[in-house]
Amino acid sequence: MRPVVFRDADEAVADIPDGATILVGGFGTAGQPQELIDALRRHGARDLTIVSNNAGNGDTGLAALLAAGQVRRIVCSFPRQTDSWVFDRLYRAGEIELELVPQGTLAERIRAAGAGIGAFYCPTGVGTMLAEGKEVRTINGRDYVLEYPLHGDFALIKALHADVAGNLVYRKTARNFGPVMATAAACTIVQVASVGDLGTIDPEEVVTPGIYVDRVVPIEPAEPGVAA
Amino acid sequence: MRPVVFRDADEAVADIPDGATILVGGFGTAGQPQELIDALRRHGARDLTIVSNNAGNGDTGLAALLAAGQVRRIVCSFPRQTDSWVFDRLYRAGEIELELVPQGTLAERIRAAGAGIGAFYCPTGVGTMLAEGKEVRTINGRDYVLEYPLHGDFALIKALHADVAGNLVYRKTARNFGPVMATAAACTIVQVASVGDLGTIDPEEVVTPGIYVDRVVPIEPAEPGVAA
Amino acid sequence: MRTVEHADRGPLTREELARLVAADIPHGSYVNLGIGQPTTVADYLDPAADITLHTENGMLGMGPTAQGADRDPDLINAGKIPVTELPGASYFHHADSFAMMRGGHIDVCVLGAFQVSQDGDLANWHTGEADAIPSVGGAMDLATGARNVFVMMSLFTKKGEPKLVPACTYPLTGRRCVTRLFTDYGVFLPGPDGVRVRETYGITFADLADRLAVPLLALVPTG
Amino acid sequence: MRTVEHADRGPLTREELARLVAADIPHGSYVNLGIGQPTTVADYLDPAADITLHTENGMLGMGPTAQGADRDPDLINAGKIPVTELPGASYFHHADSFAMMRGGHIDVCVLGAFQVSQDGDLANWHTGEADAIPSVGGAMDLATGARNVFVMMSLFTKKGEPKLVPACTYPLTGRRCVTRLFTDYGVFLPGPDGVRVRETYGITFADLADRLAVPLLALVPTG
Repeated sequence: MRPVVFRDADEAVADIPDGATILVGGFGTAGQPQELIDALRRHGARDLTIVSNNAGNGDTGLAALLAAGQVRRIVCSFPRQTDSWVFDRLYRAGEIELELVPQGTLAERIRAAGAGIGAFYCPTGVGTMLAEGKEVRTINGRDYVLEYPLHGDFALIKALHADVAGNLVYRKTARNFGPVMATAAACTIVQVASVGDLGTIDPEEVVTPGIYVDRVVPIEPAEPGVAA
Repeated sequence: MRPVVFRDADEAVADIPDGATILVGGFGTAGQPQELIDALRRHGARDLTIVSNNAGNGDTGLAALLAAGQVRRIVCSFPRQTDSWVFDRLYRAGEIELELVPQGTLAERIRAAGAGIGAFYCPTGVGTMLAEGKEVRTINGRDYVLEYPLHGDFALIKALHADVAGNLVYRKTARNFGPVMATAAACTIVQVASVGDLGTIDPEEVVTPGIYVDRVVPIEPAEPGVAA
Repeated sequence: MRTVEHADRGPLTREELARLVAADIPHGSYVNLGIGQPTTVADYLDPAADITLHTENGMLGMGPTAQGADRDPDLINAGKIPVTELPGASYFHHADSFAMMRGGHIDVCVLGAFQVSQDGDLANWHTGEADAIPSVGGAMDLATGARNVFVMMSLFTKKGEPKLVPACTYPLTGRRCVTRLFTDYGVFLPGPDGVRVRETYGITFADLADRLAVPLLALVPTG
Repeated sequence: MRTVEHADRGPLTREELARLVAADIPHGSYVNLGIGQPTTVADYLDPAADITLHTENGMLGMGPTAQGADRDPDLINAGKIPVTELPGASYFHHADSFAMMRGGHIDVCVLGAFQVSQDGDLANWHTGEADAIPSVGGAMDLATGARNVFVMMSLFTKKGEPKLVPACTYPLTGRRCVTRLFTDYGVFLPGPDGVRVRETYGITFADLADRLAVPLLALVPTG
C-alpha cells in the first residue's frame, strides 16, 4: 500500500499497543526520530521492547520514554554514555532488561529480519561473554556464532525527504539504522523534513524504496537547513 | 588502496590466472561487462569458474568465453535461454560443470561473502532438487536450507561512472549484480563509461563505495547516451 | 462466499484469465509478474488500483513495455524485455531486490505452472526430462517469498491430463506455496484438507470433480 | 628487521605514540580509528599517504573534527563528535557499514585496550566489575573484522601492573585479533609462541622482560 501521510506524530503512533517491539532509528541523536518518540511517550503504550543502538541521551527522546516507565526491555549495543543517566538508574534498580548486542550484529540481525533470512553464522563475539549460550560452528577453520533475526512490530525512523510513494532519502550519517529498520518492521513510521510528489527523488538515488514505508509524518526541522 | 585506472581492458585482466573464480556482473546483457569479458577471452586464462546469473547469450561476451573452452564450471541461476546455444552444447557434451542456484540465493551468497557471514539459513528451495544434500533446519516452524558464501578471486562488473576514489554509480536495471559482486572478490575490476575527479559523485548517491574497487577501465559506450 | 458455477459459457480465454487475475489483486499491492503469460496481467490492471510492479532484476515502479526509441538496453524486466520507468520508481541491486522478495514484502506474485498439487506445491521450473537443461532463475525465490502466490495456467495439458494433481510429478519449485490457482476452467484455493473451488467456467462443479483426481470442496457461505 | 632499543630516552608521550601509530599505517589504507585515544591518530596522518577514514556509523572519507558553524548534528563520528566530509566521501547504512568491516575490507583499525594477551586476545569493552553497565558498541565488530588490529595503550596501569598479560582477566572483546600493540614502552607483535618486541622506548629489552610475565622474543634479522 502507498504510505499514509499523517499531519501529526501523535496520530501516527496512536495504535501502538502495549507489549510491542519497536525498532528506533538513530545513532546517538543523529537520525533519532525525536518527535515520534515524544508522541509515543504521550501515547503511553507500556511494556515495550525497544531495539536501538543507544539507550537514550539526557532527559529527552528515548531517555524520556524510559523515564516514563514504558520500556520493559531494550536491545542495544551501547547503552552506557556520559549522558545515559536515566538508563543507568533503571538498569541498576533492575527496572529494565538489557540485551547487549555488538553493533554490527545488531544491524545484521535487523537486516536478516527484513530479508527473510532464518539465522546466520557471524564471526563477531566468538569466545566472548556475548556469545555465551549461543551455538558455535567452525566453517573453513573459523568460528562463528549463530545469530537470529530481530523483527519489529513497528519501526520509528527519521529521513530527510519522502515522496508520496514512500521513497526515502536520508542526510549524511543520520542515515545509520534507518534503512535496515524500515525493512524489518510490520509497520514503518517515518518522520521527514519534507514530503514531495512522485518524481522529487531520482529513482537512482532512492535509499529506502517506498515498499518499506507505511506512514510518513512531515516535521519541519527546528532550524531550517539543519535536521533537528 | 585507491583504484588503478587502466586505459586498456587487456591490461586490467592480464594477471588473472588459470583456475580463478570470477564473478561476472550482468543480467542478460544489461550490466554485462562485455569489453572486460572479451579481454579475458583474449588473455586466455583457462579452467575458470564463472559465477554469473546467465551462461551467455548468442556468440559474444560470456558465450564466446565458453566457446573458447576457458570455463570449467559455471555457477548461475538461469543458463538456458533462447540464445544460450553455446552453453547448451557444452553442457550436453559434458564439457562444462553447472551449479544451479536460485537467483536470490545466488545474490545473497555473494553478499554473504562480502559481508563476512559464515553461512546463512535460507528458505528458498526447501524441499526441491536444489536443496538435496543441504542441511535443513526448522526455525520458528519454518524450514530453511544452509547456504554458504560465494567468494571470487576477481569480479568483472560494469558501472556508469566512477570517481578516482573508485566510488561507483550505475544505470537503471544494469545495476543488478554489480554492487554485491564488487564486495565479494579479492580484486574487483570495473568498466565504466566515464571516470571523474573526486566530487563528481554526491556522497549521498554513491552506490558502491570505492573501498570495493581495485581497477577501473573507462570504455566509451558504442552509442553515446546509451550504455553498450 | 459460495462457489459460483459459470457453466453456461465456455472456459476462459487467455485474455479473460489475465483480466480475472488482474481484478483479483488488491488495490495498493506490490506485485511481481512472472515471465511469460503472467506478464500479460499488467495489461489489465486498473490504473486506479495503484498497483506497483516489482521486477526482481532490481526495480520497483516498472511501467509498460518500451516501444521504438524508448527501448533502453539498461532498462529491462526479468524476461529481459525492454520496459519503462514510472514516476516514483526506484532501482536497487540484486541482493536488495531478493531480500525484498524473500522478506515477504511483495504482496502478490503471479506465476505460470506445469503442475500445482492439492496442498499448494508448485512445479514450474523443470520438466524433469533427462536431457533437459535446468534453469531456475528467480522462480523458487518468488514462490517462497511472496506473501500470496497466484498461479495462472490451463487446467489440462494438451493431452487432457489435469495439471491440478494430488502430488506433483515434476520437480518442485516450492512447497505449499500456491495460495490461489487461476485456470481456464475455474479458480481454486489449495489447502491441506482439499481444494476449495471459488468459481467454475464452462464446466459444472460436479463435472470438474469427475475430471480431477483431487478432493474438491465447495465454498459455502458462512455467518 | 631486528629489535631496536631506545633506552637512552623516556617512554613515548601520548602524542609520540599517536604519531608512531600514524606512521605505521600503510599508504592507501582504509582505516577505522576507535573512540578515545585512537581518534588522535588522525591528527598525525601524512596527507600524502592517501589514507581513507571509515566511521562505522556509515561513512567513508571522514575529514577532521568540525569547528564552529561547520558543526552539523547529522555528520558525526562513532564517538558522536561532529566531523567533516572530504571529497570522494560516501554514506551508507549501518548494515552495509558493518558488512564492510566484518567482510575484511578495512585494512587497519586502531583500538584502545584494558589488556592484550600474549597471543593477541583483546579486552577493551568491560571492566568485569559487578555493577558496571556493559556497553560494547562496535568494539567486537572492529576487533573481529579489520584485517589488522592495532592497539594503542599504556603498557602499565597507574598501579604499575602490566596490561600485556599471559591471559586477559577482563572480559574479552575478541580472540587472537591484535596484530600490533603500540605502547609507551614499546611496540609488540603478539603471536602463538610469544610476543615479538619490535622496539622499546625508555627501557631495555632485558628490563621489559623482567617487568612482564609474558615470553618476549627479540626480532632477529633474517636472510
